[in-house]
Amino acid sequence: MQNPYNFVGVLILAAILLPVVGLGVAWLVRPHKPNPIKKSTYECGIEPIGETWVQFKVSYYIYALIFVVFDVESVFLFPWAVAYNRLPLYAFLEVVIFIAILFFALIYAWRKGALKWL
Amino acid sequence: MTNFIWLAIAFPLVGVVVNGIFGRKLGRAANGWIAVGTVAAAFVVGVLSFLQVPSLPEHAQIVPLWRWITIGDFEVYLSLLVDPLSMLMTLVVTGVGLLIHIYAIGYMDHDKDVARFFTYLNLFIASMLILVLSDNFLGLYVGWELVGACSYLLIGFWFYKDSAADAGKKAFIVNRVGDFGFALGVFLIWTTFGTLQYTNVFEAAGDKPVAVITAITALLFVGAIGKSAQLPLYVWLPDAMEGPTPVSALIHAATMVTAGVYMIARSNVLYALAPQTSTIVAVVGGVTALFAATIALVQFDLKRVMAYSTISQLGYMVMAVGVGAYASGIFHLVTHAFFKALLFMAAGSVMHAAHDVIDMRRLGGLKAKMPITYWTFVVGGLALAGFPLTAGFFSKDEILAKTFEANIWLYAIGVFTALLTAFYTFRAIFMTFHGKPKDAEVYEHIHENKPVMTVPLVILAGLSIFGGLLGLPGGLGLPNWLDGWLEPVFELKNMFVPAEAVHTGVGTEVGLMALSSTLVILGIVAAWWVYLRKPQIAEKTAQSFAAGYKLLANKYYVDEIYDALFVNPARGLGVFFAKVVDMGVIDMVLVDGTAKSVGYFGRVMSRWQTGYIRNYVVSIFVGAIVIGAYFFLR
Amino acid sequence: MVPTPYYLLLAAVLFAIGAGGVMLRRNTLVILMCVELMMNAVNLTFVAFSHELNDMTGQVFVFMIMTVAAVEAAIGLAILVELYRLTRSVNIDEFNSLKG
Amino acid sequence: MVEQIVFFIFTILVLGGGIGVITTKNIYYAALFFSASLSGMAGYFVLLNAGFLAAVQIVVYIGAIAILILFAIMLSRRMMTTKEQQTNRQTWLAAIASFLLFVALLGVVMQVTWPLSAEKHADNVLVLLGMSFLGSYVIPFEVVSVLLLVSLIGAIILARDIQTEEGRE
Amino acid sequence: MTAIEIPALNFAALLPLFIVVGTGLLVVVLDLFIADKKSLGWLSLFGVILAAIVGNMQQGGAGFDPAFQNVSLLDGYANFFNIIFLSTAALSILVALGYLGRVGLHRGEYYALLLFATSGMMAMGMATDLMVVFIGLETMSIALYVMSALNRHSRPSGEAGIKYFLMGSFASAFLLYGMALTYGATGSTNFSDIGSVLTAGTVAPMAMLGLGLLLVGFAFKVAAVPFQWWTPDVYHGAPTAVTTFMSVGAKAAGFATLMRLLMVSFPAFAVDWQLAIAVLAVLTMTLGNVAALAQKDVKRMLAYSSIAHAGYILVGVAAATTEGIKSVLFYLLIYAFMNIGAFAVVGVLEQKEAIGTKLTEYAGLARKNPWLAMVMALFLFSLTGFPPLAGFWGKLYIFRAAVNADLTWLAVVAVINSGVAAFYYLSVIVQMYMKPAADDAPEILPSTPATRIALAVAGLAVVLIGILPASLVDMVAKGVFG
Repeated sequence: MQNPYNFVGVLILAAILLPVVGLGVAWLVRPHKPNPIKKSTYECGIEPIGETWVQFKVSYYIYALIFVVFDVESVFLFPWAVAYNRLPLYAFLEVVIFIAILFFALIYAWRKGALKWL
Repeated sequence: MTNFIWLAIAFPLVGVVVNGIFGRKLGRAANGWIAVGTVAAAFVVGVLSFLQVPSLPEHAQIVPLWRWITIGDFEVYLSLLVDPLSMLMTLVVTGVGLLIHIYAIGYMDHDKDVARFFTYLNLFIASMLILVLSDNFLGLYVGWELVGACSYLLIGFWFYKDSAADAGKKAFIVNRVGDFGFALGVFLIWTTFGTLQYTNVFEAAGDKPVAVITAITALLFVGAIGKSAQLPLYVWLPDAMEGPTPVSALIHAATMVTAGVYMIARSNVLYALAPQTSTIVAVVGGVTALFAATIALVQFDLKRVMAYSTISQLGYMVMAVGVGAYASGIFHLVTHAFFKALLFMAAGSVMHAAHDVIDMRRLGGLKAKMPITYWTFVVGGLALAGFPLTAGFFSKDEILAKTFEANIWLYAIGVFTALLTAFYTFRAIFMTFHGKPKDAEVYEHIHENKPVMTVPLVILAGLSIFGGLLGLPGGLGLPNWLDGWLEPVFELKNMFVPAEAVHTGVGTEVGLMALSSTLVILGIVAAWWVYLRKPQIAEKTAQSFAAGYKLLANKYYVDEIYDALFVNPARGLGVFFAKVVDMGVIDMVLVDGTAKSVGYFGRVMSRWQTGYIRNYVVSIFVGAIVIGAYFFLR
Repeated sequence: MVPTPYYLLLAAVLFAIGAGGVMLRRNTLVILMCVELMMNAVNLTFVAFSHELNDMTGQVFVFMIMTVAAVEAAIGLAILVELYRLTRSVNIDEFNSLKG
Repeated sequence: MVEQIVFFIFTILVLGGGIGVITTKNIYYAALFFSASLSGMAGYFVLLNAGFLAAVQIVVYIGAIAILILFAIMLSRRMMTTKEQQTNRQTWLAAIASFLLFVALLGVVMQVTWPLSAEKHADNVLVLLGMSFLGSYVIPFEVVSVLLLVSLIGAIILARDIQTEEGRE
Repeated sequence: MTAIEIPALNFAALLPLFIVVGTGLLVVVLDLFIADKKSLGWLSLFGVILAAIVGNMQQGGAGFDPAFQNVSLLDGYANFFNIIFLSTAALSILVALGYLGRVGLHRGEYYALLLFATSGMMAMGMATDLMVVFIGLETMSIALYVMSALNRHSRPSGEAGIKYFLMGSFASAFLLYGMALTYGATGSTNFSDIGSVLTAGTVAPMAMLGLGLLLVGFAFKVAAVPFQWWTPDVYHGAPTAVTTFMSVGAKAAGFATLMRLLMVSFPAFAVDWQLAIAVLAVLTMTLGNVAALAQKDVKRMLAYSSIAHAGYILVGVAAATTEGIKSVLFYLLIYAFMNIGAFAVVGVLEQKEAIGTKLTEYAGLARKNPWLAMVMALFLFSLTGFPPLAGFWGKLYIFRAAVNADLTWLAVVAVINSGVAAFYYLSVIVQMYMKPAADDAPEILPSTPATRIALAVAGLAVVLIGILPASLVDMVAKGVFG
């Protein structure tokens, strides 16, 4: 039973149990008297205006895009790091080319102002 | 210089391009001189390579140009052949062509469409050179067709004149009939030999069955009949006189019509291996010579007389190559080119001076007014008739000598035709230049032409006299340069056919020459007697042999027979097809039908293109399933 | 030890669901998700075969497919955003002005 | 025995998620179902001895792509509320077609005699992965970087706001 | 675990690819700093030509060992395709230089995307492993999705992008599934290994289905029926400069990989896929030609005509002989010049958005701009297959390959189709030469020098190959079989 994934299983189990148990017990014990005022969305006490969903700025979306690209890049570097000692020297050169190309991507994104958050 | 021979073709083509595109802007004079310049350049190239030929290994060199078509094993190379025969022809074509171009500048100076004329003329020279210089039958065929097309364009040059347009059409159609046979011959060569190169075909000719060779040569001869206006496909040549005179001189005297003779001479190996075809060729040649000469007797249009005389002389050449005397055939071709071109141009200068009047009955007594034209015309006439020591005499006599050895009956026809030739030639001379001017109005404004027209006449007259030196009769121990020159081309056939060893003794040679010269002189005197001394004899003989005369006058009603046999039924059939089949069946059912149905399908298909992505996705999905299932269940 | 055909079967079902989804839904985003599902099904097939054949190429291929899936998602959504700005809708059926 | 149960759980996750994506009206829920299905898939990878792939699946697929789709959903928020008919008339056609595909794939899987090979499974998967990446499959490795660059440029050109773009030019 | 030995890497073989990618990177960086986009265009053109020269020089090298163990192979076949791709790229850049400015689309990134797409195609051409094929295909497709959606202000362009994207990803899912099944059946993703396993072993049904699905993926890329629905809409919607590049590049890359795959890895199933491709060919030709008849818009008509041409090329592929491959290579090069020329002319005539591409708007072009009309007529005649021009020889060699592989019925169908095709090509020429110019017709903007060079080069190529087909056939034969 010393399968390394047991720990992962236990961890997932704990992750699911904690919120479920917390909310579940609260949901069971609290009194249930709904009235319209209580039901309305709370916005610092003043009357909520417009849609609940606020206008979404595009730059957030672009930020997510860039995250995807560089996330995938990092994943690719993982096996290289692990197998570094077994690989001949020019493997290092290949990875340098890989990173260089994506460095261009970074410069492009940065110059085009995609990284500005606000 | 020989491997730049393709320049000879390229120069005229340059002329075609320059005159063709920039013609109008350049102005008439420039057009003329550009055309003359290009032909002159071609002539210079021809002469230079002509001089180099003897130094070539066995006198021949193939100049490859580029690889034209490769479809599987059918490889066609465009390459030119430089050898004695092709060089000789090049010189004739470019040399005579040059003189005619110069003459044409004068002749066409008041015509408004000169650019187009010189473009066609240059194109003709280029295509004739392609025909002559090509080293394979396909090149020959291409040249053959191009030359036919040029003759159509040039005959129908004054297309606004109905007669000219009809003549052009007639020439083209009759030529096409001949070309049909020629094309079949080329295909047959290709199927039997697997190649069209002259050298390969002639080397392999020996071991092919004689029947096939006979078939090939017969088919090729059909082409020659069409192109060189032999019986029965000669009808287009007389009508071709509708074209401007330089055209008649160049195409219908010196070059194009001789293509048939050149072709037979070039494929001498095949004809040597097919004796039956050769005899047919000789007989057709002889009969045509006689037939045309008889018609020429009664013609009143000076150019038509010359046309029939060309047919007759071509008959001689065909007879010569028929009996195996290729060298003498070519010799007569060369000399004929000189004096016939001269006669046509002289007739043309008469026409030019008399404002397009060419009917001999209205001309007369021009001797005083046009001395140069008159004397050059006489020299040409003497050469044509075969007066002793002129070029015509030596070449015609050599043919008669060779025919004498081969077939006595053909010799008889040949000699009698020589007599008729002398008669009608001098009939024409006496009626136009001697005697009293019959039409005062025409006569009074006749004047000698400008030097640009007369100088070529004088040059050609010189050639007509000294042309004979090319091939003095070998029998008398005199040097026959031409035989020697053409020997390498024709010696290949000796491998297959033992050269006829028999040589007429010196005595018979002299005897034959004496006989033919007496006949010629007799002919001239008879013509003088009938037309100058007692003009009324002509009318009397005409009445007495009324029937015979009418027959000849109407050219044996050949045109009428052809119309009845071929032309009208063909036109009728055409009308039928046009009306019933074409309108009814094809237009209604097939063409419109398919167009509508295909159009309908088109609209259906484009409606399927709905623009909704989900329809597209479903079709991809279904397609994938169908293909998957297909592969899966295999 | 779960035998491999189970995985292949499962992958086939998921692929079919994904394909069905692409044909079914009108919202482009959902279609995009379905395509990603199909890609996932293929990944599963590859890993199952790699596990079965005991050869690494399968897993390397899955790596590639994942990056391509990520890139496709990024580009697909970018084009969708551009169209959304023009047409204020992500409903696939509204994108049919090109036809005939 | 434990493996069968775990396999069963993951199957529920994957297929449930898949069907969920297709059927829910609300696309926000569709995104959630989608993530569930992806996590189930990660579980499978663990079972098939491709641990690193499971990690990559979670990090890249759920962590990046699902989030990206969520961002997109947030961007076109208007769709969230309207409940118009999400599916089109092709429901039946899609169902039949997907079933047919499933049958074809089923047929194939049935025919192959299993198992093909039963050697012991390697343990150092990650090292082998690294070596193959930089060894025989080095061209795909480099072309992937070009692919990522292209996608970044493309995404930025298309998605950038028109105002900012005019401002920058 | 099989130990993976690291191969001696042969970077020299990849030089052309490196040059193209390098130029792309350079253009990306420079675009950030300099405002004049045209110079970027000329820079990328220089890069493409340099790559072509280097590619040719290398190919001659004796003992040219395949690059990268057996993942990709730069042999004669790949090098000939490199020539096609690079010449397409060069001509497309020239057309773009003229066209983009007018449509307000002038961005440096366009040229970078074009170069990266070309590098994707070259990777596909060289690929002998399913993975390289997939990655190359995706790089090319992604770049093309972005390029077709590039015009942010025009809805058709956006729609073209989204349609091409969705259909593309859907079809590549099927392609992947096919690759997975083939990998499962044969245990390797390398073409030659697959081939050897299949010829040796019994016929595995999984490999058959794998081949089927692969065929689906490539049939989509090459726009064969029933997967060609996207082509008319996308070609019509996308900016003309992109359509020019896309219509030739993507198709040629698809054919390059399809043929290498079929001939190297699936000879064992030759009988099966030969019939399948023959059927696809017939469907594609017929639908392409027939649908084109009903078109009112020249650009859309050319899209359908490119589908029809894919059908003709499929005939060559169906022949499944080395002669078939040679004829397809020959045809693709000619098709590249003809098609780019035709689309370039459409580009010159196109005004803002959809004005200027309607058939009626071509009326009387011969009077307004005789040179343009003449060049367009030249391309259309060549597309129909009139004898003296290159198109005729291309079709001739393909039909001959089909007849020699005793698929005579296929050749007959193809000839009939060419007949039908003549109708809609000539209808354009009729509009140009015989119809009077409509007085309200849009005035033609002067074409820039770059487009004129492109038209001249394409026109010259079409005529020259027409007159001297033999020399090009030798080059192809030498190229493919070294």
